Amino acid sequence: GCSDSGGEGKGSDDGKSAEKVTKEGKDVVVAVASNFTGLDPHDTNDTLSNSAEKTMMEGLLGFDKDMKIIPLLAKEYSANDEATEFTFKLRENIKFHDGTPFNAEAVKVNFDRLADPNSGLKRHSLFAIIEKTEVVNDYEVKFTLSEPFGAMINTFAHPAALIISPKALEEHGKEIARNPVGTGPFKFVEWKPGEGLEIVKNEEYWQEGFPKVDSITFKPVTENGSRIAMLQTGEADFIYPVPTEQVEGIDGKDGIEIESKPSIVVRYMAMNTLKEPFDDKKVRQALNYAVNKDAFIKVVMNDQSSKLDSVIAPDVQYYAQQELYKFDVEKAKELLKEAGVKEGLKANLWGANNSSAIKAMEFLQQQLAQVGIEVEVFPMEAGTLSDKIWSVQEAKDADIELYYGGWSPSTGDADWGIRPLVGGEDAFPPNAYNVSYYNNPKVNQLILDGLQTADDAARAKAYEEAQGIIWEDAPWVFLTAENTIAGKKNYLKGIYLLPDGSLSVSELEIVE
Amino acid sequence: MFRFIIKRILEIIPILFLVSIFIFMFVHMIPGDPARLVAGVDATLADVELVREELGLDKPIVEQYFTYMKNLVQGDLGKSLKTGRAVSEEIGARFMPTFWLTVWSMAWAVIIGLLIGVVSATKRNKWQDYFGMFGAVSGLSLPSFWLGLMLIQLFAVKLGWLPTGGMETWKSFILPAFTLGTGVAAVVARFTRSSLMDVLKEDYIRTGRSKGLSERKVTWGHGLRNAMIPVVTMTGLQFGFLLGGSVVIETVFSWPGLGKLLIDSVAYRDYPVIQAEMLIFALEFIVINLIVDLLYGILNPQIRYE
Amino acid sequence: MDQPVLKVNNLQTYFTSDAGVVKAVDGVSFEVSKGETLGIVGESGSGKSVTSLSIMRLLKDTPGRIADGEILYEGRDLVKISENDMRKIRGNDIAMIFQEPMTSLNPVFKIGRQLEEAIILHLKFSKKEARERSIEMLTSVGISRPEKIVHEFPHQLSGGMRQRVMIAMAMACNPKVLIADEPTTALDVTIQAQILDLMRNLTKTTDTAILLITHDLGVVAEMCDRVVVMYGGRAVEESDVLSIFANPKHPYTQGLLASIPKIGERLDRLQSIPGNVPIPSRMPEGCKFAPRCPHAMDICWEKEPEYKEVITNHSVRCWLHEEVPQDESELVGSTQH
Amino acid sequence: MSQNLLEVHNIKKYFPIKKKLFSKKKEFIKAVDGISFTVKKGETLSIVGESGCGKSTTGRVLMKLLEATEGKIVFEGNDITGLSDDEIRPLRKEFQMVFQDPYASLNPRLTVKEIIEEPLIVHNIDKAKRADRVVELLEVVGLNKYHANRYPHEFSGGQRQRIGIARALAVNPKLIIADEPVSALDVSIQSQILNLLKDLQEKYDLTYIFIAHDLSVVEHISDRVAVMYLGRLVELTTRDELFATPLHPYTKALLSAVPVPDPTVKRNRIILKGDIPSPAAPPSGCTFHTRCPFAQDRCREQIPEFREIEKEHFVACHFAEELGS
Amino acid sequence: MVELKLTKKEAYMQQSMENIKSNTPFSEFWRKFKKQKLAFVSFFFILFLIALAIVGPFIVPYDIAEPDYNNVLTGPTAEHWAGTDAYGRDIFSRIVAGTQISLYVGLTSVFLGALGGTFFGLIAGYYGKKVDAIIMRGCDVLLAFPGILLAIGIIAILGPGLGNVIIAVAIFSVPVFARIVRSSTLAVKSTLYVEATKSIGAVPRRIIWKHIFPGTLSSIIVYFTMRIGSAILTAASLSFLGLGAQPPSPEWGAMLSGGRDYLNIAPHVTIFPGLAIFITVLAFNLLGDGLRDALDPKIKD
Ligand SMILES: Nc1ncnc2c1ncn2[C@@H]1O[C@H](COP(=O)(O)OP(=O)(O)OP(=O)(O)O)[C@@H](O)[C@H]1O
Ligand SMILES: Nc1ncnc2c1ncn2[C@@H]1O[C@H](COP(=O)(O)OP(=O)(O)OP(=O)(O)O)[C@@H](O)[C@H]1O
Ligand SMILES: [Mg+2]
Ligand SMILES: [Mg+2]
Repeated sequence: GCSDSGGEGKGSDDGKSAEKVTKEGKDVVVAVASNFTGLDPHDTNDTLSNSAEKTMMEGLLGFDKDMKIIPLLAKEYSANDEATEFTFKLRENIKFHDGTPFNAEAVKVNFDRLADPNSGLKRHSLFAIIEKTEVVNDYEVKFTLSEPFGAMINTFAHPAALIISPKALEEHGKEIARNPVGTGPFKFVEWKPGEGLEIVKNEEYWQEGFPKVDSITFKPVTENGSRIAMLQTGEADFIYPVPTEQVEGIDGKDGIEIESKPSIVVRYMAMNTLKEPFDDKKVRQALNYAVNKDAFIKVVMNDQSSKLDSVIAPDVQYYAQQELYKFDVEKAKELLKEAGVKEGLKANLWGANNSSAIKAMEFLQQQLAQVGIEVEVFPMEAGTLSDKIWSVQEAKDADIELYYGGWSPSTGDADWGIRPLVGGEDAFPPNAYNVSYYNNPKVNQLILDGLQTADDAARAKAYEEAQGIIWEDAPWVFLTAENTIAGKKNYLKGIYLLPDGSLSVSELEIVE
Repeated sequence: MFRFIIKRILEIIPILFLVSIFIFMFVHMIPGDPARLVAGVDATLADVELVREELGLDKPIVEQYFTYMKNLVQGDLGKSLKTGRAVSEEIGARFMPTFWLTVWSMAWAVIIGLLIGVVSATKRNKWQDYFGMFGAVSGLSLPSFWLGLMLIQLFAVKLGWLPTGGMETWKSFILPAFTLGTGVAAVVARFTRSSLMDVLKEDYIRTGRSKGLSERKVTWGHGLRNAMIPVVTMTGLQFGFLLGGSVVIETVFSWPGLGKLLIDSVAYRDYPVIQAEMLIFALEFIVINLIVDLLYGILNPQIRYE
Repeated sequence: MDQPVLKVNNLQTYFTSDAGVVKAVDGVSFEVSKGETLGIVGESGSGKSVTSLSIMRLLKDTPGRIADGEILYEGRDLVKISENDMRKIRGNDIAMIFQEPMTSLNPVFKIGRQLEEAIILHLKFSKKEARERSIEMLTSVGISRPEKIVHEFPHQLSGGMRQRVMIAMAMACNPKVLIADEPTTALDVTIQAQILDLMRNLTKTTDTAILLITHDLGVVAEMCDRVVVMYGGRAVEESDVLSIFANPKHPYTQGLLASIPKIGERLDRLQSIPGNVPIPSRMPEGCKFAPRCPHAMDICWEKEPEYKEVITNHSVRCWLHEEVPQDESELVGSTQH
Repeated sequence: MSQNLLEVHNIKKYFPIKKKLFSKKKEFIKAVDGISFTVKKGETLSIVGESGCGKSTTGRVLMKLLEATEGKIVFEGNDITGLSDDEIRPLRKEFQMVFQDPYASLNPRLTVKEIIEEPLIVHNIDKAKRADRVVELLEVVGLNKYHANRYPHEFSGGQRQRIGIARALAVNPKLIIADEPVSALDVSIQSQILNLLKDLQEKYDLTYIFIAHDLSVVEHISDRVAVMYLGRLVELTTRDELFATPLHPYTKALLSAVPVPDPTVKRNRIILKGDIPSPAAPPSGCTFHTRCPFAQDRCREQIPEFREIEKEHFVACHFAEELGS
Repeated sequence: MVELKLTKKEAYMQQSMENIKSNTPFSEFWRKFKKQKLAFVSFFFILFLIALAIVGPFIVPYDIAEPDYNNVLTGPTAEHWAGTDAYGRDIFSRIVAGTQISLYVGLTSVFLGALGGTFFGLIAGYYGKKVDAIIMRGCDVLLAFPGILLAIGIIAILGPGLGNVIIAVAIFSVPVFARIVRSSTLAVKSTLYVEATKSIGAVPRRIIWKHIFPGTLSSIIVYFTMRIGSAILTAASLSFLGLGAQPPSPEWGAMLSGGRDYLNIAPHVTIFPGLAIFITVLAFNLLGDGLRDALDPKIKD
């Protein structure tokens, strides 16, 4: 019963902008786009579930608003130069919701669980590299990696590394997914798949004064229109995502505020660099010139995103801005001519079948038509699409020509933003996501360099160089860095989306 | 009667068996690798293989089938690939919402459909008839998801009378049940009309009149009861339609039911859940038709179950 | 004879369809008195059933309407009274039995309920009294175990039993007039004999006037006091049963009598009326029987003859029995057997 | 003349009633329960009986439209009982059927020409000859060539029955089984068809099995008459014999039940009690015992033999001799 | 006098002769059908739609694929009767051009479904027994699944695209047609005229094609028309779920589905294609109703 305060939100609906609405009580309803798959951070891999997990559990490290790493359960950390050893000093006097004290032993239990190859956990791969976890003392742990991995700190900040109460782990085993116990600001109450998740305030939370609301209910609402309607009627106080199309229609009305912020999600159209004519750099560049990104942002993204000027988004670590391919049909045509591509080139474009992907693909189709490329669009249902992409064993057998996709490196690290997508042969499907079959030894080496050190400057340099080469080689048509868009009633404060698309509610409060 | 039920229940078994084979084949024919989908977008190949092993998807398909059947016979529907929960649990939570939604849709559809049908039949070729039938055919011609979206816009967003979705109070039922039931109401109305019109031509109706019964008594007493017999059969078949419709409607109204679960599980190729759900749909369909047959027998004394 | 209970005067019932107006009944007059049985015979489509439905005013739901004429029941014109008043007469004063016992009972209700309906409605009996009355009626139509039968559904009964139930239902409120539209056509001869026997006995005791519609001249001969012969929507001949059989005046009646094979009478060939049963929309202008009449004259094609009482109690609609021009009167003589 | 065209030996036709789930015992409607007779070339044998007694079923079995449950049918000396559909097909020329309901037995979607032509096509008659034959047939049954391109619904019942007869005649059959060909027709039309059938018989030397329930019609048309009751023959003899001295109580009752179209005749009716029993549960012994005014214990127990009491006069009654006198 | 007699008699005879001709089953049907006013209007509307489907793409005022990014999501105006969509394309033109696709999907899928269903229905109904049992159990199994699910699965198996949508819709029309045809087959099979045909020695093939099939035709036609409506709706639903026609095809369901995100700010993008679907399906349903009344088959479904 926290949703019946809806009436107030609608006090007057004459569309006055920035009208203030109020709310009784301190129970907040958040409408999200899909179901949680589970609440075990070690065994879930979707941002949405991660968001929920983060309300109840915390990691050693975390991200702030701008994806900068901040300490949470750890006070401080250090690493050796080879990036093989990481030591954390832990915060003291923290208790899990079930009363178990938080200490080095608890950390060890969690990471042992993650690093165990037989665990069957979905997040095991992120931590497989941990060779051993040692309890130095009650409030200090040391991790040793089997090989150098410069991006490891980001992995520790990743929601997959949230710490679960060891007692609960023992008690529930795999069932922890439905009985999450952590140190976070909220405690688990009930989760009915399909209906929603309810959490309440953790009265004994270690950060003074937080949390500031009594409870939060998450409700899965798949249909965009319905989600928005809920916000409009006040059935929900916060919704996300908000489709870009709707932003204009609801922002400032009914006490609704839209928050649209840059994210680390990139949108691109990959070209199969092993396939004619996309094996020719000129052609790939031509396509980059042929697509009007301004129009893309206007028409497809409704101005809710910015142009993508590197293979990773600005908020990702070690991002280096590149010079844009300007929209220039003539130049594109010229390049195509140089490459010997004739008018009427036919190409297939694959992508997801949700309405925004279809819209983007249709737009690309229109754009490429201007330079004489006839694109046929194949929106595919997720399973089919993944099958089409990943059932390929040999790179040369790949049918894929053009692919509209997006990527969010959930660790916020350049490595995870680059390596799986354009990291050479090792990343070819079915190993990873290199659907453009881009394989530049130089880039491969730079990626390796970046990983083999924990030295910031060295890493930055490697990634900067790599980004430059990739940009030049243009395995993708670089489209946009997407915004995260959330809608909320203007009495909410302190609730925001992180650039990785996850939700932060620890500072949530209701203001008058 | 009792025998008849037993017999029908026994008849269900081979059908369900066929259905289960069919479902299994069908589901596995759908391209898509659940291991990949469950492992998630940023999983590595090793992860995927791990998941595959964990889920038992690395075994030969025939073996998977036998395992599935073996468990099925023992009443074990398996575990969801996606959430790891027992399928029975997963479905259990979603069953009632869909059930109630279907029931309420059916309830209003039948009541309204009958009313319109009877009025149309008795006022044949008058404006009431044209109006009723035009309405009914319209109801049948509306894309239900469109109707749903429009209704949300009107009643939830513009007027604020009803919630937009979810299943909380009785109010939450109004829009989805209305949307889902529209098509059925239309079918019931049309069918009642034609059935009643046929019945009103019957000799026994004339007999009723010749006894001096009023038109109302003849229509509602003698006519409708007989007209109901085919209507009931047809209504049973409409349940299938409702179940199918619920897939779309539940998406529009964020209904925490089976239809939405199905869409989700198809997206994840969550085989055990899809299989179980389809099995439930099939079972439901069969059971409802059994009930319809029983009702048919109650309405029609000429059928005796032997 | 007493004052007639039911008197039909120049009844005309028309059906309107997109093909035009069909004069299904076009000038039928007759009367029945208490205790009398009047037979109506005629070919199929000659308007017998429509006549009976018109009397009961059951044409609702058909495109038919009574265009003209009067139906006097105890002096009241049934054509003019309100539907409500008519409803009080139906089943109460005038009852009807239909041809198809198989379909004339509602299959979903028990026999008892269907019987009681009219009793409760007209005689204002309580449910219990109505049940008693039903059982009494069932007994009187020769049904054994009536207490059981009231709990059965129509389909559990044989055709003969159902027709008995129909008769019981019709007689339940002691009607003054019973219209029986081919009550035995669907039944076997041995069962027909039972039913006719029953009707005879029943009406003898209650003095009910019967309108017996049939196309079986055998039934007419056995049951009726007087006979109306219909052809093409018109009454063409009416007389008492003996004179109709002994001295038929209309060529149609003559042909009809000649064309039925009779037991014990062996002819090599049967007499027959040539041509076909007339289709209402293709009726000739003059006498409707002219196309099939062996004696058709010019005038028969031109003008319809009047329905006239040529001898006492014997009316005919035929030019042969009008005063016709001299030269053709020979023809008349030659046709008389 | 005395050559037997058709011999029927003890044929039975049982229709299974839908099986019950748990009972092994099958139940049957004994529509025809062991009847035997012979039909001589050129004669008319009538089968009379009340509704449901199995007349049509007999006709269908003889036509091989239904497979007999038991018994033997010999046509022109050949046993046709066990023949398969394919084997019987060419033989079908020899025997044809005229149906009771002239409304239902003609396909409403075909023209008269197509209907009459069909047997010719089926039996591979030359296309050229077919058209002439159709006209010829139409004229034979009293219609004309103008009728050829019309549809059945445009005809009256009598005319339709003529079309049905024309179709049956198309392939020059030897035997025609007429299943109540006139009972759906109006009295005034009935005699036309009866006359036509008689004429055709003379002209083409046809043999008829004439199924009817109307004794007066039967008397008019038959040479011999078989009376059927609940799937069995109860009496079979020449027409004259049957109408003059019926032996079986059922035949007697039947004869007396026919209303006579003569108001001056007053008869002593034998009115039978009760209804015709269901063929699904026929009474034991003599099936007529439930309604027979003379029934004795023996009748309840013992099935009477169908025996030849006098020459050409078969009766199935234990007491035929006593009752006959 | 004599002359008059002849004329009167002749007139009658002549009249009966005249009545003879022209009363074919078709003219009978047409006469009844003309009385169904709504259906009659729908019939002409559908003819109009068919015409539009043929010439539509050539007569539309705007190029249906040509975007105009400066003119997106404008509401209905004099230039753009139904407004423009997210790419600035003229919605009216797209709806007109889309007629072809919707009709094509509706007609072909139902035609294929009817073809298969009729075949199985005839076989099952005529031969009965085991054949019947097998076919009908198969149909039961198919019917036990909600149609849209089956379609989702089939599309998932076959891949996206209009052709596969047609196949999907066709496949789940098969059992329904099979049922209907089977039940009319059973009815027709038991008629006296089929028995008569058997008795003259016709082979099953002839009986089925010459007698039974025409007898079931009216049910098939009626159901065919009604089913077109639901096929169009199903195709639209599939588009709504992202499984339908490929962009930039102006399939109505796809248009509607693409517009639903703009419901707040540009309702016309959704409303007009929705109306187009509604009116078309309505027309087919009304036509089906009228046909049923004129042909009078009893469809128990
Ligand atoms: N509901 C109706 N609609 C149109 N015409 C009708 C209707 N009922 C009867 N008729 C016409 O009235 C004429 C007389 O029909 P009616 O039923 O009275 O004949 P009938 O003498 O009872 O024949 P039968 O012996 O076949 O019962 C018929 O030819 C028919 O054309
Ligand atoms: N196909 C069938 N299946 C089951 N029972 C049948 C079938 N055909 C006939 N019967 C039954 O067999 C019995 C004899 O039927 P049949 O049609 O031979 O009677 P009939 O003497 O021709 O009667 P009628 O005078 O009514 O035509 C009836 O009880 C009937 O119900
Ligand atoms: Mg009548
Ligand atoms: Mg018969």
